[in-house]
Amino acid sequence: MTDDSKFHHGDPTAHIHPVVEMKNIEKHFGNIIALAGVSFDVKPGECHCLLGDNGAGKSTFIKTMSGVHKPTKGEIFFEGKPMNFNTPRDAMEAGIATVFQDLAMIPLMSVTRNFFMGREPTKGKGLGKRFDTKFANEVCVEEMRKMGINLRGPDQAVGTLSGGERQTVAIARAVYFGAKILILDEPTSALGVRQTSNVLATIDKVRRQGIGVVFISHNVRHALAVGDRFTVLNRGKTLGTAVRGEITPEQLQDLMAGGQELASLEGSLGGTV
Amino acid sequence: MTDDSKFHHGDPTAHIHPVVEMKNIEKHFGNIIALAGVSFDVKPGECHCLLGDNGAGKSTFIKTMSGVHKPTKGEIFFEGKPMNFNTPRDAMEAGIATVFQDLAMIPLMSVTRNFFMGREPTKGKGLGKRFDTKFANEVCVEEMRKMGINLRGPDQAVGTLSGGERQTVAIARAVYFGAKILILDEPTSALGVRQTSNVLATIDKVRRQGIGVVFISHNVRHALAVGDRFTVLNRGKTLGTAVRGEITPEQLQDLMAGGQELASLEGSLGGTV
Amino acid sequence: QDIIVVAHGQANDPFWSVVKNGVEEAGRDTGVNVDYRSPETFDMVAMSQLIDAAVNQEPDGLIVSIPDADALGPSIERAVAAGIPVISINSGSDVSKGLGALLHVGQDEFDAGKAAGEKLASMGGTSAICVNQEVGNVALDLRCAGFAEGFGGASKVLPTTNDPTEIESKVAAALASDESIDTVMALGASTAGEPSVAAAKASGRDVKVASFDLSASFLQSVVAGDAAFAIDQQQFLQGYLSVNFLGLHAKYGLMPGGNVPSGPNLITADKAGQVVDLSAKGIR
Amino acid sequence: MSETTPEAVDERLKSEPFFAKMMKRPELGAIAGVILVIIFFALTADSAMFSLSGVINFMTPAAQLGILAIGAALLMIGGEFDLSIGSMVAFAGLFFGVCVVTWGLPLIISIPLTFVFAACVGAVNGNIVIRSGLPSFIVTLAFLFILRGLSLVGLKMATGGSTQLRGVRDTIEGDWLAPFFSGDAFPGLFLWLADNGFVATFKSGAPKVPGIPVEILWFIAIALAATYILLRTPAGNWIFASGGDTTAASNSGVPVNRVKISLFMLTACCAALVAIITVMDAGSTDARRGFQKEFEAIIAAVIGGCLLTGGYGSAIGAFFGSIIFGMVVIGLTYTDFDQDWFQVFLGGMLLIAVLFNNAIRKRVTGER
Amino acid sequence: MSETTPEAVDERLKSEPFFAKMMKRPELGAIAGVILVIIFFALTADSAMFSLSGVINFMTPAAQLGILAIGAALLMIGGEFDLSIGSMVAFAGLFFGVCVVTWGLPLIISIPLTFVFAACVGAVNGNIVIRSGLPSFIVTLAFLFILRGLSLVGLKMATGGSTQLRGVRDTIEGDWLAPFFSGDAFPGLFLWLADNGFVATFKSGAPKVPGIPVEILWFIAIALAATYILLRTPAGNWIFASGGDTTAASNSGVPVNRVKISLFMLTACCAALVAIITVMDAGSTDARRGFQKEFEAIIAAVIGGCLLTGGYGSAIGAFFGSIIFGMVVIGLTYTDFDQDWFQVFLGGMLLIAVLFNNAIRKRVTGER
Ligand SMILES: Nc1ncnc2c1ncn2[C@@H]1O[C@H](COP(=O)(O)OP(=O)(O)OP(=O)(O)O)[C@@H](O)[C@H]1O
Ligand SMILES: Nc1ncnc2c1ncn2[C@@H]1O[C@H](COP(=O)(O)OP(=O)(O)OP(=O)(O)O)[C@@H](O)[C@H]1O
Ligand SMILES: [Mg+2]
Ligand SMILES: [Mg+2]
Repeated sequence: MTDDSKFHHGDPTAHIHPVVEMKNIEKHFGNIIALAGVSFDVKPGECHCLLGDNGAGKSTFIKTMSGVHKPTKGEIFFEGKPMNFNTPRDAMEAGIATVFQDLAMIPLMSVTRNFFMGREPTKGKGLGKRFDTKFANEVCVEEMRKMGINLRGPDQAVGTLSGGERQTVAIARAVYFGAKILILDEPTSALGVRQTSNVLATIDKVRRQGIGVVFISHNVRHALAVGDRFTVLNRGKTLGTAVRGEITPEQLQDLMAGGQELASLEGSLGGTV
Repeated sequence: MTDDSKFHHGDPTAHIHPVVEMKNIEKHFGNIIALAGVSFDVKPGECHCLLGDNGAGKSTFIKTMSGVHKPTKGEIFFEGKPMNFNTPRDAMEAGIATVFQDLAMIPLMSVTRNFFMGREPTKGKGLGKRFDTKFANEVCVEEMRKMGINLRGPDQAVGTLSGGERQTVAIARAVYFGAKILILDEPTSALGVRQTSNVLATIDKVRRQGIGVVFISHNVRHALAVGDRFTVLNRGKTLGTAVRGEITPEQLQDLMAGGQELASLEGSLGGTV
Repeated sequence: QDIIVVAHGQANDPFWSVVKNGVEEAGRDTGVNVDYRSPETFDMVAMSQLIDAAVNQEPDGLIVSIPDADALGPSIERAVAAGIPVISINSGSDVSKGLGALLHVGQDEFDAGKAAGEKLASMGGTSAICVNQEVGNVALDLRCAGFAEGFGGASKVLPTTNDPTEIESKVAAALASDESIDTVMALGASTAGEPSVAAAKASGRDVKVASFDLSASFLQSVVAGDAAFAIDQQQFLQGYLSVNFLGLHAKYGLMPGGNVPSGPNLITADKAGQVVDLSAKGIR
Repeated sequence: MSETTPEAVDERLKSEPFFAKMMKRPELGAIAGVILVIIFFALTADSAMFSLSGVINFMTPAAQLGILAIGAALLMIGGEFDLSIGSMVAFAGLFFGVCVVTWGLPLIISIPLTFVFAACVGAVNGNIVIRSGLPSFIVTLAFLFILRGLSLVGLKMATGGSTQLRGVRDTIEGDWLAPFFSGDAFPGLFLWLADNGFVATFKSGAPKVPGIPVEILWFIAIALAATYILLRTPAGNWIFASGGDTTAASNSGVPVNRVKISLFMLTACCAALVAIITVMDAGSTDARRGFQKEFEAIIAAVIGGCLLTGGYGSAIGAFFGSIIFGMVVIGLTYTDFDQDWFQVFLGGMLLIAVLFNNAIRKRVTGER
Repeated sequence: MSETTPEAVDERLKSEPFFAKMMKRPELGAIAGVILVIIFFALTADSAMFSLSGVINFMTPAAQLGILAIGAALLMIGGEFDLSIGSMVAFAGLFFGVCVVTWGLPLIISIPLTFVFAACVGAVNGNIVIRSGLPSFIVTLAFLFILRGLSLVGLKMATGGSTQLRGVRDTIEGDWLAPFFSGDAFPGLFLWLADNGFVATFKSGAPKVPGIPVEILWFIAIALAATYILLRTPAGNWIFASGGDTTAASNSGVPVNRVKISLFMLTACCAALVAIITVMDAGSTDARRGFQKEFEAIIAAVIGGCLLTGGYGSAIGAFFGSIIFGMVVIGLTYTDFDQDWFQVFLGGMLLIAVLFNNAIRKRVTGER
């Protein structure tokens, strides 16, 4: 197990103000408590990993960050100002791009149309203003190729793509539009070897441009490869935040599994997870 | 990178007849060629890994095996006899249980109802024959616990579960009903550390009971941990089948990425994939 | 010879099915080709298009009903301009001449309603409901309006759907909530008339029920004294005569000199018995 | 349905009042609407509306609609529509009338024959939908026209030119099966109640309510049976699954096609039952029977919480939905409002009832 | 739309004939149905049907329906229904009639006023649907009743008791805007054509076809505009996305609520346009105008390939769907079939047309 990669890592120091800061976020669905007070922040140019067991509340948390859910309690600061995104569109316009775990794709629509959904490039003016299909198709095919997917054609329906191809569309889209913050919810779960390495390389590239990245993963190796800070959630609460280098992979894995029974599990798996 | 684990591995010898044998399967969707002649077989008590890049055709292939798609060309033998499953139900009744990549869950229905969908346990006789809710709930909660998920309640709608919780329901269901063949299409993609190790352990347990397992994954480590044979697909064709021990992890990873550019990729990732 | 009938009532409307039977019988008797057409619902725009379609086929005669002279006028004038002899039936007696029709067979819905209202008032009715199973159908609305005028006393419209069960319930509800109601005027015998009789009977009060058009069961209620009378415009004649007239016109150029009133015709207990069988066959 | 006992209370759950739990069920949401409508009419309508005879008066059309609505609700939960049920009422009524009057068959043969016949038409509908993969909306719409047209043609052939076939009542007089499908149940009981002053009587001493119309009993029985099937049998699970996501259900081994075709047959049989009841009650049938009932049935099911997209809803919801609809349609006659406003009130009441029911549910369950 | 050129031909693609590519588009599938219907009537109907006047005759109702159907199709693609369009035709017609006749306003004011008014009603519909989260089916259904009822009440108030408002034609006589919304376009051209024998004339010498009815021009213009919007503008992408999956669309930044409310307003405006055209053409309006048009509009959209569940369909499909429907309805009168069989044929033709279109599409594109 390598505990470092050859990526350059950002050095976010205390004096840099976070782009987004979330304080004591709680989220209840009816009688279900999904988040019971989570604090978190992202600074420009860092990759902040959000880790945790299944059902810990990671997706719910980033959904409150990107305007999908309104928090039941807690405050959100965007670039220092209190912020209340009403719709994902608001968040997007503020510069937050998200890859949701369910990808937020329309199966019946073509790849290009999904790629540019909500932010269509136009040409022409006034009444003649129209969707620039040619440009959109080119960008879409090109961005997908960068991620390691050769599309058959940009007009194939997303519903007929393979799982990994679809996930790549979502990632390519978010990267293309991510302005200040890029949130990736388990982006590599369905990806092949080549595609995964491309995505990790992309995260690194994006971070270097000063964009803050929130990266959710169950794979300790992926997290360690690109993460600068690591926050672990467990059953709706934070177990704490660690800075890169202050924590060993074993400790991190321990935390991610909820801190229990890890010894026994670790043994039975022979380090394969 | 460990290239072996402490699992016992089956020793499927040539004289054991495969449970399912698929010969030269082709599958076209309109003008799209998804499979261009793939042969594959599974023997009882072995775990046969199906690997390959995104869009290689793995999911399409296992869907023809489990009766969802009819192959455009090619033959399927089940226990030596030519077989033509018309519906997934036929395949299921023959003893094939599948975890599809899209999980095949109904979001609006409760966990228990999804778990037993199509194979409901009943009690009573004649007109009084009814869905045995109590038994079903107990089984469902128990099977989920075995996989490392503590459900809040068996009547939560699947649509409100987290990604990993949902995937676990699909796996637990297939394992519970898998009689002769268990097909798992990227079962661990959304799972946490603990859950993944449970699933891998379960595959091992199931195999020991003489059930044939088809395991699709993009994670070389997971494949190597439980696989007995490895078949790699690329762009709708087989790149070949290797037997455990005859192939190094590096070679396998090479094959999975489609055999290209691997040197460069491997370097940039520092072995993190 | 081809004669086309375009009417505003559908073939499955009990009233209009009798007109259609008349048209067909006349066709058989005179040997002309007849064709009955109507829009799917009471729809004047669709009806004018059907008249246009008929005109395009240049038949030897065209028979139309005119519930809305404004909407149908241009199409009828177009037919006349194309040299097609036109006869109007049922509604439109007042405008028929002006649009160029040769004559009118039938009787105005308003007048029929008025006659019924006068009769019921003379039988001692003071407070009435008019059961309208298709509010907005101008022909039916006119029946109610005519009834209100002829009746003189208090009169309310009770809008319902085509469903007999619902009509029975609504009439029962109306009777239960207003003790003063002593008269029920139904606008169609089989849809509204029969359930009204049932509701009146169940109320245990002495309520006079009358209905437009005929149905065998309603006539039997008239015979039995459960209903007062049915009002009938002998619509069979409207279909039969108009086809005959046009057939003769095409053959010999003959045409009567004036409008032919086919009703109204009140069928009370003494006459009802004879009509039951004819009604069951779709002739009355 | 949560009958398991977790070892410890999960800290990720807030405690929830019993009432909130109840309101989450789709069937119970509609109750709020019923209560609202009752309150409205209690304030505005003549008191006769909520007398025993008044209640039976509005329950009769509600029951007839409800039998259709429950069938339609099951089919909607299963993910399909049947727009031909209204026409099916006319067509099955014609078939039944011809059996009884023209062919003179006894009820014990006519009734099963009518059901078999309706089920066959339903099966044809279902098979076309399944085989062609076309939306059921368009296929059953074609049957809406076809069956309505055939009813007219058939009636004219059976009667020699009229659009009304009559004489059913005379023919079935005395048939032992008749009381199960027509008239009022428990007449003896009501006579006794009237004699003892529990039920209002006419001056003649006859009870104002001679009994409970059989359709109301059928309605209740069918609502209970459908609820049992939906919630307590494998078939119910299959219906929800088929409607929720056809592909996922089929991939999980649910015999989706069989389920859907059976539902089409069931819906047609519901229409046949209504046809038999109304034809026997009215003693006649005509070409306009059941006009637009498909529409009302879908309305009632939707008021009761069924989703048009399938996979969600309940039979009990459709039960209350029918009652709401029936009460609003008839209830206005009991009020002093000008009847010209009928449709405005009908629409307004429907809207208010569903909005209210929805608002209550959200408030109680804490959804936002 | 595939305008990119992959460097090499992908070996994972079979070559595909141009025809097959075309048939994949939802709009073009409906053409097969149109052709089938034309063949049917060419064989069975009077030859007058396909004369110029015959074509114009069936295109007129098709166009009136089609204007509604295209609005309904856009809304359906956007994932919602509007059942109130039929009633909206009556209500907007009443409003327009009152503007013109009662208040004596010129068309230049009456027409925009009517559109604004309709758009407001549409916005109310849309806002209730969005805010409450109720299915649009039930909300717009309530408005179906409410608007129909208000039309009746309004008519009675405007006319002093009648349900028919007359005199529009006389009032608008000579208004310069009238030719854009009523009558026939290019009358001069057709007169000239008739004089020169290109167009058939009546015995009197007047051309059988005095011009192209304006609704047909509106119909074509709207179909083109809607297609352009759907396929070539961001708004089109938003409509598809909103209907395909509301959550996914909203999560991707599509202003779903704004899109849906605009669509409701657009649909209401389509209804208002039909109301204006028919009221001016007929010179009168009554309480039954547009009855069941919502239903026919949805039928036409579905024949044209729209999915009831949203997210798929086309305006051109609705265009051809309306023509199929209009042709079948009017066409049957050109044949010798008895009117009693009308509905049977209507249903049968619809079913055959969609089955055929579907079968052709599957065969050509190789789906199974
Ligand atoms: N809409 C909802 N209604 C009710 N419960 C919900 C809802 N959404 C999420 N939950 C619950 O909240 C908890 C947290 O879910 P979340 O999706 O955030 O988990 P996660 O950390 O992303 O897990 P995973 O790694 O499996 O994706 C889960 O237990 C889930 O069941
Ligand atoms: N219904 C369909 N119609 C058209 N093309 C399809 C359809 N299903 C799959 N394909 C295409 O077939 C190819 C193989 O898809 P498949 O889902 O089998 O890939 P996969 O190997 O499972 O990939 P992944 O690892 O990303 O899940 C893909 O390129 C996909 O676009
Ligand atoms: Mg998640
Ligand atoms: Mg796959």
